Amino acid sequence: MTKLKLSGVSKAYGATLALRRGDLELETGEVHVLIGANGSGKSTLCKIVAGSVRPDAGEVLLDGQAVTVSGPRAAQALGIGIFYQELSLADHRSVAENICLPDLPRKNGFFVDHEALLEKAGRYIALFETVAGAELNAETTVGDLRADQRQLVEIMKALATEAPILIFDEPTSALDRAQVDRFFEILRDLKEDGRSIVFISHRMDEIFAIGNRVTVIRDGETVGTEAIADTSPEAVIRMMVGEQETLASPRAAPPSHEASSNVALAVESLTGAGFRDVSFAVRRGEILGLGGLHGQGQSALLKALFGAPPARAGQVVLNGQPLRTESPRAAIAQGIAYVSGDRGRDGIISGRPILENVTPIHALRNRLVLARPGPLSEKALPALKALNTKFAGLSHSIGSLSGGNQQKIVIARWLIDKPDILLLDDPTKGIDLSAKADLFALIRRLAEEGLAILLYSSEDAELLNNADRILVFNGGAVSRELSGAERTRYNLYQAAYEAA
Amino acid sequence: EDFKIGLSNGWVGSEWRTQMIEEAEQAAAAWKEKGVNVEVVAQSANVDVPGQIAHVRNFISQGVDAIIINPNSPTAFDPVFAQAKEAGILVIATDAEVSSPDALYVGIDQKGWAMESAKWLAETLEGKGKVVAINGVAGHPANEMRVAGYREVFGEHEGIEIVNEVNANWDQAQGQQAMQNLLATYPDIDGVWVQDGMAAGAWRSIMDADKADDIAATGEIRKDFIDIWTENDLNSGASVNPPGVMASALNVAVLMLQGRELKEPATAGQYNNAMYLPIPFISSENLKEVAASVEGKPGYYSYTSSLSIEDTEALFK
Amino acid sequence: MNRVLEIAKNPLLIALVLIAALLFLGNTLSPGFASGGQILRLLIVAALLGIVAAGQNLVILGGREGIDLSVGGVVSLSAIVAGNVMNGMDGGIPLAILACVATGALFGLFNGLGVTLLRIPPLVMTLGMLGVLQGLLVVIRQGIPSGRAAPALSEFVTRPFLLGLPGIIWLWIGVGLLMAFILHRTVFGQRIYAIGSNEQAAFMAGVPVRHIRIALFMLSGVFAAIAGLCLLGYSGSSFANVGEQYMLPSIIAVVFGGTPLSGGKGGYTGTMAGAVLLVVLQSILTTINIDESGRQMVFGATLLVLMLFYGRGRGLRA
Amino acid sequence: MTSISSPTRQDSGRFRALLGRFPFLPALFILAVLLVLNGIFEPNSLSFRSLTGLVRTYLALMLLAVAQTYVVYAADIDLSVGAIASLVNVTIIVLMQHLGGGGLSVLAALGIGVLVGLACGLVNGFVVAALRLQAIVATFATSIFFTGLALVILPVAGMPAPTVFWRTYGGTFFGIPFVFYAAAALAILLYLLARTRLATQLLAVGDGQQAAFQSGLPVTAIRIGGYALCGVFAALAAFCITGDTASGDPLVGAKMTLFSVAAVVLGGSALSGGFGTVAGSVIAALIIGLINSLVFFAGTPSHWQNFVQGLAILAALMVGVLVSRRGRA
Ligand SMILES: Nc1ncnc2c1ncn2[C@@H]1O[C@H](COP(=O)(O)OP(=O)(O)OP(=O)(O)O)[C@@H](O)[C@H]1O
Ligand SMILES: Nc1ncnc2c1ncn2[C@@H]1O[C@H](COP(=O)(O)OP(=O)(O)OP(=O)(O)O)[C@@H](O)[C@H]1O
Ligand SMILES: [Mg+2]
Ligand SMILES: [Mg+2]
Repeated sequence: MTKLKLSGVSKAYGATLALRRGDLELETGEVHVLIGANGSGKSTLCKIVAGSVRPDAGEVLLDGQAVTVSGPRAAQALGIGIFYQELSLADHRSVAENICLPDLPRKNGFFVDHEALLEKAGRYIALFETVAGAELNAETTVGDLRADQRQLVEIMKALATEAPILIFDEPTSALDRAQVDRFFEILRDLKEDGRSIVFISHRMDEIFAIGNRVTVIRDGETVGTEAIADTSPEAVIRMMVGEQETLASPRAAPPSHEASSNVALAVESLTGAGFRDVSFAVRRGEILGLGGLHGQGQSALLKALFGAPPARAGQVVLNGQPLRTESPRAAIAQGIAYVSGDRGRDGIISGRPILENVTPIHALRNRLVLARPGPLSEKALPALKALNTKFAGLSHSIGSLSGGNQQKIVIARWLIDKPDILLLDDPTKGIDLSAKADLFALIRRLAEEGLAILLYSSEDAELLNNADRILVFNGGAVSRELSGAERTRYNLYQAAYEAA
Repeated sequence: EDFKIGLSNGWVGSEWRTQMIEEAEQAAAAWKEKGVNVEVVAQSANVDVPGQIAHVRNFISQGVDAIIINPNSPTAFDPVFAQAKEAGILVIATDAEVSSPDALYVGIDQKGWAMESAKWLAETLEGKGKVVAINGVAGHPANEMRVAGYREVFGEHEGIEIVNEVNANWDQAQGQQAMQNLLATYPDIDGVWVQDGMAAGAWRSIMDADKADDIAATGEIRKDFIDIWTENDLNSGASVNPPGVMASALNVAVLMLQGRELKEPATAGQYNNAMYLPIPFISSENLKEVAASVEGKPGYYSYTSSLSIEDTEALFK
Repeated sequence: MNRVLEIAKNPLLIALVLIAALLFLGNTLSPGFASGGQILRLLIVAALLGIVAAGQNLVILGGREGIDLSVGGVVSLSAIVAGNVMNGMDGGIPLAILACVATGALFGLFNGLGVTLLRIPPLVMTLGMLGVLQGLLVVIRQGIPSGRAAPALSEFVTRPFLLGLPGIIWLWIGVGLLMAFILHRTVFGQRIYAIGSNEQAAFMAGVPVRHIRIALFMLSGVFAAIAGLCLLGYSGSSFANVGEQYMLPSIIAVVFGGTPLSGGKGGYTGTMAGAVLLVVLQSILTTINIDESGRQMVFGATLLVLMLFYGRGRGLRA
Repeated sequence: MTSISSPTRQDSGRFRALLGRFPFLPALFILAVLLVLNGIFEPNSLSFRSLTGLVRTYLALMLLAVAQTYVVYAADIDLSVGAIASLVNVTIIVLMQHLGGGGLSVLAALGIGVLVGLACGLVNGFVVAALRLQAIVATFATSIFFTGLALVILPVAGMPAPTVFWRTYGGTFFGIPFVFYAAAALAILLYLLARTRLATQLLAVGDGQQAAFQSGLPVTAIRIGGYALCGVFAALAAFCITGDTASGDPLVGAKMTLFSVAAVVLGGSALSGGFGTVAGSVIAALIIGLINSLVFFAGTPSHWQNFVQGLAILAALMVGVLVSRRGRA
């Protein structure tokens, strides 16, 4: 039975056509996967259903009836619950209040019924008890939680709506394996229950693990829907990218660079917030992977090398010289580059032209005083081209680009003046598959040109395919180093879960 | 004899106020020669009305013998003055009248002050002409009394028409801007009635527009204006509200604390509790003497006068 | 059609149209209002406000709820310092300029340090600083010799200087050009926008966030101080609280110029028009013969209506 | 997932947790210190009568600070609270005068006063939340409008309040001054309001409007609710002003607006919204009062007083911000 049907839904933001023709049929009791490249319009489509975006055209049918979703409240009344990709949490409120925020239990008309609040929230927190971490309880302030825990709270909040239709827009991007597994168990229960679920993820394995059907969106248009059972990852990817290009198959074990024993960066007993006593060395031309479960110190280490904030103790030697990492500014001056996966927070300068977003590092390293658009454009264009960035003009606002292209801009800014060390902190978070392939090809090329690269990725496949060696982190320390033939998924998991 | 007198000033946004406190402090020192020890404690800072009520409460806590206040509101102090009186404290308001029956007002009559200069203006214009007025803060009691004063006088002169009245909040620059706007829209005005520091601003606009010879306007009592007045031979006249009023009030307070009684009880004014001090007037006639008396003073110094101890004693039995 | 709407939403254009409309209205209500001489005099007043608003604009552009409530205090202080230093003599002008700039920069530095090192919200820091400045005014007024402006300074502000325009208008044009240059043609300007729109990202891109923010507050102090100096020239003598009237109007001029208080967007050209708009509006109200209560109600309501034209916040539903 | 923690971090963690729960603790500490200092310099200032006087005088600012806090909860600000208080002050004075000044007329006037405050709050809420104008400038504009209105109602300060009104406010019942009953009632009211859905929703909106909207909260209505609450408390503040001053003054509240903002910050609430308590603001209002008296009692020369007060308030603001931030950083 068709629970929800969208036909010909469209949405434009100013000149950007975010969604041209969104079609979707959601059955009762299915997990319906939505997949598409970055900026293909998935989130826009979800937000239209959830009422937080006003569609320009198109029709929404609920149980066969045409409805207008006039806002998030109306959506909730119609039985639609949603997990937002960018989360919708109130940082200073407690977990319980956040879970129940859409409909705080009331007492005597005006007051919050505290017992009911705790009781209701408790039910949803209990669902993730085993994987959420001890700090996550009803009274915890959400702002004190880690990214994965916050994502769990957003999941609980969506579940607490008890809505027959649940939309999950990339709910697993910050979760670790165990958390994802638990979440999928819950999804299966819900499915049994007869709920209709929309699920978005860029991780192919997840899609095939949980989905019943998959709908592919390309450039804002629904391309087609297939039963998961009748399709394959390759087929889905082909639908996503269209006919233009075939995706490079995952790289076989990358060549080892043992030969050039030219150490670029040596780290000795580095200790800081979130990691301790880390030692390693990276050679020029080498891609050193950082692996392990979430939040085991990988990101913190990379940030510390970049000076944001610096480590508390230990030594870092760059090209034989001690490295000063008191601030990103100092790190940049010494030839270190850092790309964060959290581009909204650490990367893009929103509302500013693309040009200004590409050139800040160039201006800094060359101590520029004047910002002359002509010469700067000449520097920016090759870097953007190297990444196949799609943009209309350098003077356009960066906000006019899709997430993936924004991330390319953030990476491009490091390519104008070549750094010595490239720190990649989950650089492909939220990047679509073809962009990912481009990016890793480029990274490998940079390594071959003599850069030393540190790569942290939350996706095991990425690490295994691209890193020459992998340091597995556990509890803030390196628990094992995998190199050569040891680099297998099995070893990675074993090292990661050893003490956890 | 030892007396402790509290001085309260709730606004420090003008030099006139600081001069007022200084003169009162000097007046207190002068009593020493008479063998009377007058200790003054002053609270002088920008506060709102509740903040100034707190001034009075602080004085009560300290157990002063008298409070002299330049009040931020005419009526707001009734309850707290009643408490001061209960505590046996003499309360005198100065510069702005208060409605409290428990207090005495020693200062000039603001309405009379305005009438003096309005009369000068009306006479200078020979009873006819177009006049604009630039006032202080709308709703402020002193301002409203002054407005009532000039309106009364101009009302008595058939030929005088008030074409516009604006508020420039006792701010010299705003007075200058207001005058500038008025000159543009009423190019044919004959007179300007303007108060205090705004007069300096207004005159500046008048001079900028080269109309100093065609327009008569009231002036003010700061030394820097008196200098300009003298240098440019302006057609101006100014009623004086001397910053010495608080010093006068202090002298009255000391005598009352000594148990002396006024010859004529203070019953003037709308609240029947006022004792009005004389209002000096500056016009071209006495400008030279005034200029001489402020010679060597800083630009912000206001021409002043106060009752000396002897003058004050003469008012008592 | 879209393009037309886009252009019509340009704050500069809105302000210019509104200014023209107000001048027309003013001239209808009281003939002579829009005469050349009067417009020039209004521009002098607008220039004073506009120069204060330049600093305000920079601080607001820098984001993180940037705002400078202490400008009024700095204007007053600078006018008094300048009056004291030049003491009515032309020879003292250079020294007075130096003293003013130093004063403004010093208090801007305090604001900047409080905001960056101690991370006090700018509204709070500058509000507190305003209180300190007001107190300081009382203290330093004790026993200063004189507060007269030098004749040359007054001439510069009020008399035609070049091509019939007073010097202060040329100064203002200069400030406008300087601001445009800083904001659009220097790396410093790009960095101002960068910290205004995403401070964290700017920090990660090596922008010296704190130094820039401190510089913005110092510039705000300096612009306010220059305005204080000019105000001394305008009014001829310094007096207490001369700058009080600039605190909130400088913010309104910036908002009317299309720079939202959230920062990272906007520029100074609009602010200049915003300053003129505000001054014209105020002066129309002065010339209309109604009660002050009526003037205030009309002024308040007009401000609200005008704000409807400018950068209203985005709707929650996209 | 072993967490790395040392004993000192746990201590500071406990301190943080305490501050997170009671962000007004630093303010309370400052208040205590100020009381002691006041007592040292002027023992009489701690007498029952003086303390009563302190509460009587500053109850208005406390209420105004509370009013401001509710809008700050939602990351808004209201620069018109002082003007609203003035408007309500003149409205009730004029009404009481017209209705004869009896007990019933006083009550009727107070009722209308609350409605006037509410109406002003709704106007602010409408222009800020519904019309989406920027709060600082929009409420500055409405403050000018409200002041104009107050001047229409009572063109010049004056007009006494009926005796029954201010005698009640300044009076004593069963040996306890009225203002202490009022303060107790305020405490209960604030306690109840803290448990309302609106309070939680305001804080959630302050944490992030877009997120709150997407969660299904009626953001515009909630913000208007905050302004309405603010208007009502500004009206209550006006009652206290009227009780303490026994008269009408169309400009009486003007200077209190910025003090109310200062009190909110000093009390540990974040101007960026989402975090704070009304208790802190109440304490902070007293702190501002005590700073002013302390500067005087300590014997500061008159022309230095404003400067020292300014410095002390700036310092207190800094402490308020710095310490309260540790509670949520
Ligand atoms: N608020 C907005 N304003 C302007 N453009 C927007 C806005 N939100 C999305 N877009 C644009 O709409 C297009 C579709 O965005 P959307 O977020 O739906 O993509 P998506 O499929 O969810 O991508 P991703 O996988 O990166 O999350 C993109 O080009 C994006 O830049
Ligand atoms: N460890 C950090 N991680 C993320 N953001 C930070 C960190 N430290 C500082 N920031 C952000 O950057 C801003 C400025 O940082 P900082 O003051 O260190 O730069 P700066 O002193 O101006 O630079 P420099 O010392 O190179 O001149 C801070 O206000 C804060 O918002
Ligand atoms: Mg998306
Ligand atoms: Mg994504």
